[in-house]
Amino acid sequence: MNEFAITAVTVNGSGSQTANNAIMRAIFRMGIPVNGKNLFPSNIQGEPTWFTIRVSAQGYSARPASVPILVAFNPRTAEADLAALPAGGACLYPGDGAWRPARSDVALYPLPVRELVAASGFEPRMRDYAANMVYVGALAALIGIELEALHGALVHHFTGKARPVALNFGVVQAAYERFMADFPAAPAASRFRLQRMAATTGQILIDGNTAAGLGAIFGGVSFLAWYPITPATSLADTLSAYLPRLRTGPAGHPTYAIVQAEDEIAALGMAVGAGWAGARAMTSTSGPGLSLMTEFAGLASFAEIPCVVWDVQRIGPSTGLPTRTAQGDLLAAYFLGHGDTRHVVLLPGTVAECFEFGWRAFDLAERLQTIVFVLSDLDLGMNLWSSDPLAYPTTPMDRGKVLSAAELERLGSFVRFADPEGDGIGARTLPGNPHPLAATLSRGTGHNERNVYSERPEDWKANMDRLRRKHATARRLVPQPVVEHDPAATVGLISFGSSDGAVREARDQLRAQGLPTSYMRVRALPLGEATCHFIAQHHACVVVEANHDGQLCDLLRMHCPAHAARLLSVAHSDGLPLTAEFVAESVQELA
Amino acid sequence: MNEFAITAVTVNGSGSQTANNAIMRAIFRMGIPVNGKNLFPSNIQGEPTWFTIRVSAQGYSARPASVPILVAFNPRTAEADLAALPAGGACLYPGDGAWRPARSDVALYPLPVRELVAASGFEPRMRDYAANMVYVGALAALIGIELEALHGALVHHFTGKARPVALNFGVVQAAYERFMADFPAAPAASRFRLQRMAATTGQILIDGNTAAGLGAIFGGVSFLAWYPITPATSLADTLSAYLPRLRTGPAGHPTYAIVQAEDEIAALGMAVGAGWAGARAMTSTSGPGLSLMTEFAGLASFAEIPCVVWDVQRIGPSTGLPTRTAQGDLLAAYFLGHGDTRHVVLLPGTVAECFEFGWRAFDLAERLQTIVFVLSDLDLGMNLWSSDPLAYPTTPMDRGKVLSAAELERLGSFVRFADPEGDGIGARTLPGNPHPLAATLSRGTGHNERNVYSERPEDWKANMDRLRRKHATARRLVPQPVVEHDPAATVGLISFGSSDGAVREARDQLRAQGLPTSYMRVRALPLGEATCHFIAQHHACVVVEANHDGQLCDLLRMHCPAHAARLLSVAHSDGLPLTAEFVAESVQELA
Amino acid sequence: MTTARQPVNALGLTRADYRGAPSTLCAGCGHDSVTSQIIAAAFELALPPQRVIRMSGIGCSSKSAAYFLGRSHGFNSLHGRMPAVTTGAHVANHTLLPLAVSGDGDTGSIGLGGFKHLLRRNVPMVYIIENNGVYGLTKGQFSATADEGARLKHAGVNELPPIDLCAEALIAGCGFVARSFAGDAKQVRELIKAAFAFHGTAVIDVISPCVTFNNHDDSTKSYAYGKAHEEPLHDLTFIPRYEELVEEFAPGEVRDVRLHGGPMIRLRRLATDHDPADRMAAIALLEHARAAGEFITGLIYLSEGRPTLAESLGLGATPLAELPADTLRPPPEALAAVNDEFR
Amino acid sequence: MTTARQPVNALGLTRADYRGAPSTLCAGCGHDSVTSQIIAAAFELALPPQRVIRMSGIGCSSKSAAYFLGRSHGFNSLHGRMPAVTTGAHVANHTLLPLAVSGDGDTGSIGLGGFKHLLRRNVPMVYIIENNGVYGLTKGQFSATADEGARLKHAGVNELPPIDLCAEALIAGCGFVARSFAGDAKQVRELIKAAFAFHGTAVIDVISPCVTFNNHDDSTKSYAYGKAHEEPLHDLTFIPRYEELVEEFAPGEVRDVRLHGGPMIRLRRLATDHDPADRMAAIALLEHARAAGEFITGLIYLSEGRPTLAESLGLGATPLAELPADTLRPPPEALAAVNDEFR
Ligand SMILES: Cc1ncc(C[n+]2csc(CCOP(=O)(O)OP(=O)(O)O)c2C)c(N)n1
Ligand SMILES: Cc1ncc(C[n+]2csc(CCOP(=O)(O)OP(=O)(O)O)c2C)c(N)n1
Ligand code: SF4
Ligand code: SF4
Ligand SMILES: [Mg+2]
Ligand SMILES: [Mg+2]
Repeated sequence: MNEFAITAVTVNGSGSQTANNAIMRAIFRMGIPVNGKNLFPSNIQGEPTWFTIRVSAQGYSARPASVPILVAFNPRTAEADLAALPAGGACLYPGDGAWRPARSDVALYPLPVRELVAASGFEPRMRDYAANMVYVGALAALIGIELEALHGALVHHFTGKARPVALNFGVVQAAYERFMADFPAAPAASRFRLQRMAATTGQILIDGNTAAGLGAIFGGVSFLAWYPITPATSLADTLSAYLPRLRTGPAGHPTYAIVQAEDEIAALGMAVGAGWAGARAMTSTSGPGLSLMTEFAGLASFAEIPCVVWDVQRIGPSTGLPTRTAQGDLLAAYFLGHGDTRHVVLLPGTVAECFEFGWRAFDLAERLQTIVFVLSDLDLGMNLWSSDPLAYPTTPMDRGKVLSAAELERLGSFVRFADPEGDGIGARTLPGNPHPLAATLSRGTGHNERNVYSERPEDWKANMDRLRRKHATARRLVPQPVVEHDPAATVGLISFGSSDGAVREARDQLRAQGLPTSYMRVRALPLGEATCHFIAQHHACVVVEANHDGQLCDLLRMHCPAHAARLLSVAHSDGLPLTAEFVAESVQELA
Repeated sequence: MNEFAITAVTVNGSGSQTANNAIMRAIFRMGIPVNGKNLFPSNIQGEPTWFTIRVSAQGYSARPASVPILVAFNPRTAEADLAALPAGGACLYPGDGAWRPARSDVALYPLPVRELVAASGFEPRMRDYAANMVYVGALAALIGIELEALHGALVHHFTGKARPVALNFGVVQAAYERFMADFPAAPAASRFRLQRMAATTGQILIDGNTAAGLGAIFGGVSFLAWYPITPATSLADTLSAYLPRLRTGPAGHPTYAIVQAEDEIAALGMAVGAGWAGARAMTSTSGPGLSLMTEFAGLASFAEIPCVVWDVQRIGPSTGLPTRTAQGDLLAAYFLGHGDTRHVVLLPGTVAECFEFGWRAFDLAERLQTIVFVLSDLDLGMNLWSSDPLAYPTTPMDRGKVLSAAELERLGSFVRFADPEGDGIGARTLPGNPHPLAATLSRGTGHNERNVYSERPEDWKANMDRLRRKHATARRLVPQPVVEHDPAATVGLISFGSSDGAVREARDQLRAQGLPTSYMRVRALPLGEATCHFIAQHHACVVVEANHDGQLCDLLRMHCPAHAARLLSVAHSDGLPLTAEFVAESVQELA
Repeated sequence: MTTARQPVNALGLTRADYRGAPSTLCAGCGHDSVTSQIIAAAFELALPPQRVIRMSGIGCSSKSAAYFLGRSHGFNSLHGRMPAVTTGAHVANHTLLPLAVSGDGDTGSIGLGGFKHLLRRNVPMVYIIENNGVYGLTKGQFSATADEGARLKHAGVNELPPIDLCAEALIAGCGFVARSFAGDAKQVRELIKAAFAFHGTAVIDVISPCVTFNNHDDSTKSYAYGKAHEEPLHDLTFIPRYEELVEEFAPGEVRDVRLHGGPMIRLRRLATDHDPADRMAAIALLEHARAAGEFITGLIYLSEGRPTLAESLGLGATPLAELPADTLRPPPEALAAVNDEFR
Repeated sequence: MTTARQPVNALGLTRADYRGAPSTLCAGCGHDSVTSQIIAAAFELALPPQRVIRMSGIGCSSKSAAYFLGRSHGFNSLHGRMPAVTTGAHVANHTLLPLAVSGDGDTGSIGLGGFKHLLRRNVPMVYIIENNGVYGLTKGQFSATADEGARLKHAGVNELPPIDLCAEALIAGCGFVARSFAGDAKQVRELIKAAFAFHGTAVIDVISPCVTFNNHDDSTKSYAYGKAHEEPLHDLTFIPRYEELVEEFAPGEVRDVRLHGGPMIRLRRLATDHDPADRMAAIALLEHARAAGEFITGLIYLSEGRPTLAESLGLGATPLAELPADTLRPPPEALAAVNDEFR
């Protein structure tokens, strides 16, 4: 019960997002955990889009290995889509279109789309939109989505505007009734019926980019410089959408600024300039943009400038596939820069963590006086997830070690890169600080404690040693791994980011198959003591990640050489999120 | 005998290079192995420069830990320079300057610089140049450099121009005689005297950037796009200097082109365009430029375009110190790009290898249809080394799998990324190929075998798997490690690049201290089987490298997880080349 | 392949031979119109497809490189970096004819520096900017040519003045600067033909509406605006060979511009009489149009004479890419001589 | 600190208070002359050092940021990227006064795109290009402003025409465009003062000879050439407050340009009578000077009125960098309301 999935295949640009989101939200409002995965093409209009809605009483959110309900609304791909339908599944399709399904082991539901659309009252140019509502209504009938919940979802979608709600809901209702009339036995016979639950009470349905953007806002972001790129754009859009409302100052002025830069080099350059001058500055990008940011990343790290970079990963190398997901930028982000550069990288695994790391990243950046990367991905960032509500920051804003004029006066001296506390972090002063001692010339060139250019070997070495002390401080301050220990386990699983869902579900499958596992989800780089400890506790650890080369596994091997031999890699990347079945099988093979 | 070093401290921009090179070449022509290390500031004129000439009958070329002869011609640093002189050493300085040395445990030789310069016949504006010749003559007297060899070195330097040779040699001779007259007992008493040998017969004295540039020329480079940056500029300059002579075609046209790009992004972009169109294309840069090349590096790898990037490393992160050496770009170069990008990286360890890898890089790039990095560094690239002569390429030029129109006609079909031979390499066609089947649209986006844009998961995966087969092919084709096995050794040393000299010398010291070691010098990435094999054969392997983070050690840990626990890191980076003493002590501590 | 019915050009190729893959752009996208005219121009000029290389960056406009000249090699490169890649390709093989499509974001935002330096080097090529004042492929953000005061859903109001890519090209020393409108098929086609005949970088800034994100009537990059406001400077016809000139015109009615190697551009006078040989007049024209909010199209500036990059480099007839190994690798004696210099 | 003997300015600071670290540039480098005039201008304007930020990229010119205004914060950033860093700093704290030094390589080669986009945004700052036509710090390669036909040791002959950074600035919409000569100390100083008073990006392209690599007499960037050929458009004096105007001039002899907030630039007529308010005239002037090989200096264009970036962004009086935590973080109720929207 409440454990199945639906894929709606449509043509992009046809407004099917409204239909799919309405279905999801209705199910969600029926108290049932739900998760959506939109597989869309890298173009604007006319190409096939697969939207998979997973209904899971147990709260599983990984991409399902098999989807028993198909809405075949794209004739170009319908044949292949039908072929992929498991026996016993159901196929809803426009009965008045050209395509005719030919399978006897699945239930076939032709829908009178044209007729219903014609009767809908939609203007001609909105017909594609209306057509999608037909499958909403039919599905509702087949699997038992409450019409009231659907109505509520449409009200939500159209932010209460009565006319579109009425128009769309009209089609839904008509299609519902027509389906009941055409296939009166279908609902009862359906193996896939929804049952109201109370599992989503208090929860929200949100995508990671929205959560991340809101996290940044509640983290006090004051400057966003960015350059458009899929799948990161909606993160910046979130800031544009919410900041005016949430962050307009008492006198009506914005307490933030957003600049669309001319490219990613400039975007990070601006963030660095703003971070230097005391703003909470960030940028958001994806792989190609990350690559372009390499030189500035090195500068921000070496000149010790706080700023935050969100990398919403898509599959690479190079331009790759802009609308396909992967976790492939881990090594790139960690080592971004030439010379001995390594960074702080946060790895949110859920939308709730996207929010949390959204604000925490600024605290870390300012505390550590460095650039902080946050690696999300298309799956996490652009898909809708059921989640606990966003939790208000638990700690006050940490602006780090910044000396005011008064403090300088008291201290009587200022050495930018002194390390009195042994944490590798010197106090900084902000431009505009009126104290005569405050000034310093920031630079990416070698410098001594006083930030003065120096070619002395000892100065270089001392500075790098301090930067590594700071890296060690970062190890302590970043979010620690989440560990679930199973005392019966000899095998440990390790993953990060959006692969979490597939791994959790796989653990249940493996346990059922008699293979209990422990689990560690890494949440940040640099890696700390805890990771080696976890590895040491298991005979073998399988590192699961959605990239081709097993990048986290590589980093763990570097970090825990003593136990490197215990690490096994399960890395897979084809643009789709991992499935639990794949993970479980791979683990079975290795362990 | 013939085992000591001299440091001449001067002011940069004063022409002391002529003096120092004359000394080196003269000693070299006396048959004695010699090596120079120029420690110069990142500015154009007026700052201190330390030039160390190491004389070593045994052919040691590492930076000496202690230098017993000081030419103190820079009053600003003279006090500190003198303090660094070991007891028993000698200090030559302008006796008529303001500075007076105060040490009794070293021999002090004041030189009448002004007087000799005044008598030299040099024009007033060339006086600084003349002054340097004074220490040449005095040194010649003290340590026994043959005047004839010096004369020959000056003839070499001034390419035979009689007047400057005469003027300069006049000062040398006068200074020589005056020194003999002032300190008649000094030469005989000197602990540091040269003795003619025959160890450099047939050898040459060359810097790595010149050797690399010549290697590229003999590798048939046809296009260089570059952007100036220290310490890579002299590599490009070598091409500018030699190509007109070596590569002017029969009709008087150049068989090459050099374009100074507007930045490094464009430099690599141009090289990629040219490599795509069939030229042997390259660029040369250093850390900051490498960072800027990140996005194009990913494209070249993923679109499978041959081209060569020389990275003459300087110390980083960020702008770092432009005139200080390091081996810090190993991780950056190997992983340059986002997504699952990894590259072929060659690691020359000697000037002879700079030449060899200079031509070989093109063969590998075209064979593997990929971007090939060659990592040199400031020490290797800008300093003068005694070396066997440059050896003519031993294999004919390998242009890789390129299909002509005739071959296409014969084959009747063309699938750009087919892999019939299982080496991961498809045949390519060049633009301009007149066959109607030849055309293909190269791209950094996901593609199928036919190079057509594809979002299909299977296509992505198949392409990446093939690219990794190609990486495996690269493992076989790149220069293999040089291994010296000592059957008595339980400890292995591993290094790469310019650290070779310090490690070789350290091995002799360790052997003398009763610690025999084996040695593996890695010469390329990706690492192959041989590396793991070497590690497995030793209880412990110490990885020696001139960077802060132990980057090769990290890569070895990733590559050989089974033996990762045996790897110990000795990484040191302060802008200076490693010394043998540091290496030996560090190994003693660890092993 | 060629059926008897279809017209063929001098090479015996049909128009279809100049097509590419089916477009995946939005129905009605201006870029598809430009694609058609590229195909038409190449067909009519009887360009050997194998000698053309189609070059692009990233964007809807750049994607369109896949939709024409399928028999030509091509490189769909990186966002904003097509100029560098094309420069390299030209140097490697200067007998190729680069035909590039780019977008206003690709050229005017991220690629502006590279664009200017390409022009400085005078890399001979046809450089078409499909200018829609918006980032199409990333779903509608302002580009550097967006109208001041324009409003977009997420981005709000654009407070910045637009960059004029023709003015930028002129100041950078470009010798062929034109502006056109995707809705003016003939002008686009004739300009492309003329651009192919030009000895140097030929820039055509084509206003090419994005029907999905920037086609509202008050956008200066919309069809409606273009149709209502386009003011062609002249009626332009490309004449491949001087001899083909048949039509006679009254004096003052036409202006004929002769190009390197024989072809000609005939400009039939319309309302104004702009002299495309006058650089200051060209700048003034743009400046005036900008101030007056006019949408002028046509050949704004033409001046041949600057050497191309390959000429500056002194390259010989054989492309570098085709030089044989024994030309590329000097003989052993040469190395022996070099070695001697280091002794 | 201030001894009684040294003159002090309105803030009670001496000229020495505006100095930086000792220069490590070559003796005689033009950049050091510019440094002196920066110090002089800042002293004479009585700029509070803590409000100025000195910004630069990479190069000998950019290094010079260390040699003036040691009491000001500063950022010696990346090659060609000073514009982006300064933009960010301005947005974070628009009460700061950015004073930037860059080189012709830094701005004209690698940084050209960023330069143009900075101007488009009108980030209020003084932007000095120390233009020597060469890459000094990397030892003498051609920059994008190198003379056509110039010859350098390794690079051979420069076949490319120089970029005119003033023309580039004009086309990009810059409202304060000036050219000067490091050998003309007064003009440099007065222009810097005027630039500080300008409401927007003020670009001063100072020909600043590189004595080590590009000072031969036939270089247009040499002292000899500059001294022999400089043709000032006017004799320029910055007048901080209108009331200070004392000297009387015959009508037509001077042109007074009033700036936002009170100060004025007095241009005393010399040979020509250039009107710096006329954009087309400014472009024509540069075009003419280029064609005629003339070295004109002075205020080429001035026009205030475009909003600065901070104004476009609607920022309030308090800099973003100084907003307190409770302004930056919305209250828990706000989050509760947001959560509700996702149900
Ligand atoms: C380095 C990089 N940054 C960002 C992107 C994302 N991106 C793809 S197309 C595009 C803008 C395209 O705009 P334009 O050039 O005007 O082309 P149009 O789609 O409007 O034709 C951007 C920003 C990218 N591919 N690469
Ligand atoms: C990314 C990058 N590329 C190259 C360099 C090397 N570099 C340092 S200064 C410089 C040129 C400076 O020329 P210019 O801006 O004209 O300044 P000048 O030294 O002439 O004053 C270059 C190329 C660098 N620091 N960073
Ligand atoms: S989004 Fe705009 S530019 Fe892109 S294909 Fe659609 S109409 Fe064309
Ligand atoms: S090299 Fe040239 S620009 Fe650099 S400091 Fe010397 S004179 Fe000045
Ligand atoms: Mg566009
Ligand atoms: Mg310069």
